[in-house]
Amino acid sequence: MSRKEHDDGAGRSRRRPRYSAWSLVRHGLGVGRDWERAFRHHTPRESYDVVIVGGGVHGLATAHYLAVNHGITNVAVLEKSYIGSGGSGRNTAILRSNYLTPEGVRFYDRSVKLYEHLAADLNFNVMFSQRGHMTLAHNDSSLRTMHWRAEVNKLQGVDSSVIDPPEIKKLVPYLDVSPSTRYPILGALYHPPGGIIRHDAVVWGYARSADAHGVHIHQKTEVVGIDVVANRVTGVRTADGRRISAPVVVNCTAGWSTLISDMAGVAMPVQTFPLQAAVTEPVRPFLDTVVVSGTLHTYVSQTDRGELVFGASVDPFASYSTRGSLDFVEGLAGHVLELMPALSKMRLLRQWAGLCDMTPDYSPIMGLTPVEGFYVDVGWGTYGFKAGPVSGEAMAACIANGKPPEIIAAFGLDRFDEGRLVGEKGAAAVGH
Amino acid sequence: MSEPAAAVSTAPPVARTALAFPGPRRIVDGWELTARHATGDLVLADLGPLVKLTVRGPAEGAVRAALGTGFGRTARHDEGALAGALVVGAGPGEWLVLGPAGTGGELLAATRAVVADSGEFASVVDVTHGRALVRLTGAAAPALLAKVCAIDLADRVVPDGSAFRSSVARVVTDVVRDDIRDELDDPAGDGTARTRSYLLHCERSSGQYLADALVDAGTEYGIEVGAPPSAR
Amino acid sequence: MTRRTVGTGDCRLGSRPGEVIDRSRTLEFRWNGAVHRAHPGDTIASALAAAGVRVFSRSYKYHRPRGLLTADILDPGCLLQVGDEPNVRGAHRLAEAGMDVRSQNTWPSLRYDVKAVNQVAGRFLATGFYYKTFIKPERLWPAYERVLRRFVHAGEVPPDGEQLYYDKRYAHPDVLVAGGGPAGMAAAVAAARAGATVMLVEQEHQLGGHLRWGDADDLRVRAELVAAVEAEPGIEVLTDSVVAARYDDNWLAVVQRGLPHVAERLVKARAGTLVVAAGLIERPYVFAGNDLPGVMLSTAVRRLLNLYSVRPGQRAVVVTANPEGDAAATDLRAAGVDVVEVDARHGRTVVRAAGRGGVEAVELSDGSRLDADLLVTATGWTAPTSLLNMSGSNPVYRPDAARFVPDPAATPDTVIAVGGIAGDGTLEELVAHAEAAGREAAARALSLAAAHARIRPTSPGGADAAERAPEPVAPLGLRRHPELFFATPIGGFVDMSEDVSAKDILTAVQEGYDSSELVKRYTTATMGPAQGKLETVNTVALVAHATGSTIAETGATTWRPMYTPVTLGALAGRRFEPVRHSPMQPWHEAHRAAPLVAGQWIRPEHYGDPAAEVRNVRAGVGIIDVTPIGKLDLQGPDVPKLLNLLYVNKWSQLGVGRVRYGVMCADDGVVLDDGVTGRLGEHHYLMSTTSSGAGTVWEWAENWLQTEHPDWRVHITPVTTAFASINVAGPRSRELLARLTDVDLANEAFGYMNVRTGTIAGVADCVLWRIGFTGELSYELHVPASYGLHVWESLMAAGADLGVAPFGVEAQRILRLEKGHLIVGQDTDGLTKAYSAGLAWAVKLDKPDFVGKPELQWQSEHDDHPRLVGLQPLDPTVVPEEASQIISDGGHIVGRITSSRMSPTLGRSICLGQVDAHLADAGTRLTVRLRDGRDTLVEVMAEHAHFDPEGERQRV
Amino acid sequence: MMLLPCPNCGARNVSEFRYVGEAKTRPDPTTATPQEWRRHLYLHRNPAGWTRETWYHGSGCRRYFAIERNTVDNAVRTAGATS
Repeated sequence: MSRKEHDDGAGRSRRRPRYSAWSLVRHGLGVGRDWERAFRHHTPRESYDVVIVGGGVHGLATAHYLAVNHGITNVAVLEKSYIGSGGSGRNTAILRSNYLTPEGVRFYDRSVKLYEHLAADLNFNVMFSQRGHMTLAHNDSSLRTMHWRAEVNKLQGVDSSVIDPPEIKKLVPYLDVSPSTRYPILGALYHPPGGIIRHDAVVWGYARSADAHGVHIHQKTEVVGIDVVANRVTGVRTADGRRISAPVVVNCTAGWSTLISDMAGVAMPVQTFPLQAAVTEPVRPFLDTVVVSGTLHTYVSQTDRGELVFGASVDPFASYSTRGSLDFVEGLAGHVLELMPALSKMRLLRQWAGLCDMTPDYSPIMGLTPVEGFYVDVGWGTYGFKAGPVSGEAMAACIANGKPPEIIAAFGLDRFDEGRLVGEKGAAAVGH
Repeated sequence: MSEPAAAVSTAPPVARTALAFPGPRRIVDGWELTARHATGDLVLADLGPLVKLTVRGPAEGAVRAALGTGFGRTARHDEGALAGALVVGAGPGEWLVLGPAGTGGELLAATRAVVADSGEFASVVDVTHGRALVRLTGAAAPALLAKVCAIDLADRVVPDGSAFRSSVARVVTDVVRDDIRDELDDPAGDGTARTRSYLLHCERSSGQYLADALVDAGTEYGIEVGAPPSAR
Repeated sequence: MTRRTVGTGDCRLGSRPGEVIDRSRTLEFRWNGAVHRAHPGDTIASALAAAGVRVFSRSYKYHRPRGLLTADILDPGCLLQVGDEPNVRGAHRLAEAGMDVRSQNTWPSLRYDVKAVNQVAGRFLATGFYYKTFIKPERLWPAYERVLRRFVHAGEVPPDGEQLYYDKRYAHPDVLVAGGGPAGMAAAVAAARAGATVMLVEQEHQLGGHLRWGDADDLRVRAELVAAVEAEPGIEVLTDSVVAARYDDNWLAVVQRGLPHVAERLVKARAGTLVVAAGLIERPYVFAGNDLPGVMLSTAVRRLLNLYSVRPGQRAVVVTANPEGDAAATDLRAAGVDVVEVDARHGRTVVRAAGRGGVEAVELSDGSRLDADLLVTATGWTAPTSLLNMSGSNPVYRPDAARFVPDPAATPDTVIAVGGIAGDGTLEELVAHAEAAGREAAARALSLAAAHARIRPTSPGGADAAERAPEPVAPLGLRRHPELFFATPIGGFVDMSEDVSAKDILTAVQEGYDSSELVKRYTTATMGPAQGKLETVNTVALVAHATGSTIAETGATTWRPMYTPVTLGALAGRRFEPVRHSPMQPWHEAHRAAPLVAGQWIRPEHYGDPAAEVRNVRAGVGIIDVTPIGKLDLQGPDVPKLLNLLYVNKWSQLGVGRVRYGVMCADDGVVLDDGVTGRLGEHHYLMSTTSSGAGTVWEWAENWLQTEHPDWRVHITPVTTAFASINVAGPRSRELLARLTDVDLANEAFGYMNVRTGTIAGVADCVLWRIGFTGELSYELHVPASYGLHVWESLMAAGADLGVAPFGVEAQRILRLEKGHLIVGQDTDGLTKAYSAGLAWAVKLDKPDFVGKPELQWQSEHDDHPRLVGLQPLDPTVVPEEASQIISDGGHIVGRITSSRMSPTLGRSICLGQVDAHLADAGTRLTVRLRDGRDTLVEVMAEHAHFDPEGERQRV
Repeated sequence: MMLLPCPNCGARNVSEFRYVGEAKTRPDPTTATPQEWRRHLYLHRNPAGWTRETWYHGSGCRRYFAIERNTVDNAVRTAGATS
């Protein structure tokens, strides 16, 4: 990846002091200046080359790669709240690439590869912990699906295999692998490159880099309208009454993707569902692997702070409410204790919810739309965070070249009209 | 119809309800049941052998009139074609007719006749063998049910003679409030002394699980499993 | 470690009027190995404090010694390990005999903690240091991470901890009052007197709130209110319990503790009205050294003095900005403590506490320095508005009162705030307001109950109460309070649990993390066990200071459930996981069938040797329990219309006594289910579905009937378990069955794909279908379920000489694969349309409509869809595992094996598989990648069936 | 947990019901073009606000019915039986 120097004379970009242990020591000793702002405030310009709606990992990564890979820096990211306030800050930060379809595996594998070097690329430690990812199978048919995924993964060069209960027990001693449980563990899909990451850090790292390359990040700037003239995007309008003109507008939102697309007159095969998550108080580390059970709708990992982070499948009905439910935490706790009975005295600290835009085939919608200049990077279901870097890279290429790159060719909006759905739905409903 | 090719004699048929509790069992009128007698204040009794019919028809009309009740309420028929039957309004246009064990043929015929006479599009299905039926009796019954059922069982919501369908320990169950008149222990002497009692009716294969869940929830109230305190 | 016994201590005062300890009894527990004494009623912390213990823990990042700050459940310095339970709130949990209490995450001891070296390194561990270091070299990050994980600050859960019994129940109070202080009690009594049923929930061990540690008047009022509560039979009181969360429509999670035989009980309460009476939380003050043991809030001091009769220090400085702080000074003096009062209402305040391991001296803003071992602050209050947040109401900041208060306009009518959360006043005013609120809460709840009763069929008599519009409750006023959050913006800790300092907040803002949410995420302030109840307002004040905006503009972060952390055990409770059994289950268990969990059903997978079971069916006769097969009773003249709509094939011509196989698709053409349906009478049909599809198909059919065709005269009754279903299969099945039934089984009388009813083994009303999933002559018997075991045993007895044997699901899978029958969901997936499944023969596009028709029409006109084909490996000993991928020369995936087995009948491996259209012709050879990485060749067959493709065996 | 007003049974916990989806009209299968058909299958209005939708009371009366629900705050109002 080439890191270009941007200096357009207008002072838009700048060299940023690098983060390192040495910089920390200098600051600790009071030597040198205060820390610089990681991202700055700007007055919005009247026009940009590209306006990105949504300041989450997708929008910010798209901005970063537009600048870094394509030299396109006259870019604004418009975020209605604070950066990372949507799905990027509400997910359970699990990364993996052990998908079911070849196109899915290729795509997410590229994402994991980008994540592996993201800290160095962004000079920001995103704390990617490749501790391994395990999906439990409790019945024949899910075990068969695990084998299916493993075989597809292997053919794509992704490290993934099905392991048996003794191996599972060795990796996660707290799991009850006895055959007499209500949901016996018959095997698991084990995926060593999977793991967890500090999700906020990914957002901040991309924001800091995009900002350094001259991208304007406007927080608390809500888009309320998209102007389309003769089937061409001409700009956006914001809640504070501004009109910002741009020949390219990219919808990088999650939870609101239909609302934004509706502004451009593009209907979306998307339905929005809350996805809940919860975290416990910390305990001493005992769980080194991400554990997922599709049958029990549960996934669990332990952060470096010692907290257990839980998630499940999306709520049973469509909604934009993020208030959460007791049903969710009751079911979650029951299922976690089904898997790991020793945890009954741990305490649940907090629950929250994010919004997921579900598509009919559980695959995203990326690329061009019938409205010229209006691009979408939406429909991420429960997989959006995993795809942040590769989506940014691919969307940047798509915008720079005016056509989708091969890696996202299967994910076009037109596939629904043409009946070419992607087969990711064949996997278990919970595939985290 | 031709003669069977080589008929062999088999033991007389024995019917089993959905429930099997540990301990001695006995056969009563062709049904194998627990031989335990419950004497405590909170009793779970297996009423599996009762005849159970579902009737479907217009929610309002001749069928409803003949059955004597609508959705959410019950009617006990003391006379007439359905004498001895308890009719439960199980759903809009859906009834559950419960009759004494062994009356299957007559009750089915009588109910079919009621339906036929109505001139309405209605149907009757015998689900005697397809459902589990238990009776939970005792003052602590509502407290027990409050552990497994989200419906408010207060008198103002579920009075005697009413019925609803909901989830009980995650099994879809018809719950019928059918208090038992205490003829021997009736201080006022006017027939008002009653003991709380509920019928619970669910799909057969979940019956044992449901009964186990009730017994578990009732342990702190001293629940006993056995023959019903008042035969019905 | 030396074992010594510590008395109840040097710091225990003489008996006091409001104390909650029982001095007549003493119990012993262990603290870091040493035996301590406590009185019943003591918390762990109060018992230790009475013994002079000041340090209870070490802090998260810097391992600084920490003591009591709030002396209640929120205390960040007093999280302890009790036996196998981590993170116990030592200032709330009552001491019990035999408890093994330890400080958490200290090594080698609480006193000499090696990681305290972090204090020296602290200046380099400033906010965000994780993000700025360990970036390169990348390969070392995993090692760094392991070190980081060693620094986790918490208790531990052993893998073999004691399993406790947790319980749940539902409750339906008209009014639920969260908080049992004076306002909560007054509201509860008023609501009960107005005819409402009330649940009153108090987190602490006694009712009374702050009155408990008040003066004689407070204690008198408390006694009166408690007596009034106890006199109301309509009030259920739960102490040591907490309303952990409020969800939509006043669905409340109440965790009840202190019960006999039950560790905890989750009460799920649907309340008509929620009265929030959570009181006020005293806010810590931020200054240098504010985390030293010996720095306490005024409420902590008064709890220790007046509830537990513990003297918290000898020489105290009391920084007070309110009457409660003044009262703390008075209480301290009365307990014989030297007290210097610093009146913060007049600009004087503390800027630093100094000392090693505890407060030794205090520096004030005027530059003076006082020797002290106790520094008490009373600088303001935080309204714990969590339950109101969860109701959709965000609090608003009032600078005159120096706190966030609820916004009544944004609060739903079903929620009312009373007491300190709602505002200020004299005790009389607070009680009067709460009484008015309690009456209104009752009126609203009874009105709501009346509205519900109107549409509820069980209570046809209608409601006893009238519906009425909510009336407002006159609001409480607010008392002026100076805005006191931090002494200087660079000294002290904002979040003690997370070791976040004031300076960290300023640094974060300076770096661009300049909103409350970003600061929270960047610094982790407010993310610890107290979830911001102590920390949020000070954090917001610092952010406002750093950004040059007001606290109101900056705004607080959102409080989410749980109000107080809740154990997973309580949330899980008794787990309801329904399982289903067939009537023959006792026989299967007695004959050691291997259980197979199939959804809710537990089924016999095999009885020891599935291959032998297969051979027995092919050669003689076997019986299998297929009770879980879905069965729907269909009645009415319009049943054929429904069948024609749901199935892709035609049903109009099905005669009475006939059965037919049918396939259902969804409206996108994807195969949904399959099964046979038989016509029992003129208007009477029995439909069968797959076992897993039984519920789905029933609801699916009802959906079409109820929403699209309500005029069709069809009644559907699910009868899956009304019948025990037994398949009798094999060339000798007729011979066996003939011994038990009055039905004429001759081929001419009862041919293939016919249905009869009759008596089997003396059981009347049995349904016999002559069909076969196994490919053999076979009869599927549907027996009234109560007699299932009888018929099964009769078959086994009657067929003993024929070699009848049971077979399980595994043998059936092999038999059907030999016959090439597909299994929906295994040989098809979520995108497989009918033509891809090889079901072209069944699809009748000349029907005017059926579910899925437009997509199937499309598929029939396009030839590019994958195909389900029979496959045989060239090497008959190789069984390509199910899910093995079929690959092209270039390594691309062109299909997969969906089913495979070694066929005991053919002595070779057989498969079904999905392959791309151009590779589906018979004779095509394909490469399969096996699990071990080897490749093997398979050949596409002309038929799905590997055995008896003409189907002659089932027609005999 | 929100309450859902079943027109037959009264207010019940939402966990007793199955969400079916936005109320949609099935196009005439004999005349719909493939594109029209797929838009019927796949497109949703998905509004942030009031929407008319179908639910099934699986643990109660086992009837399908329509309600109007605000997807922002889950407020519900009755819309009568589906017909």
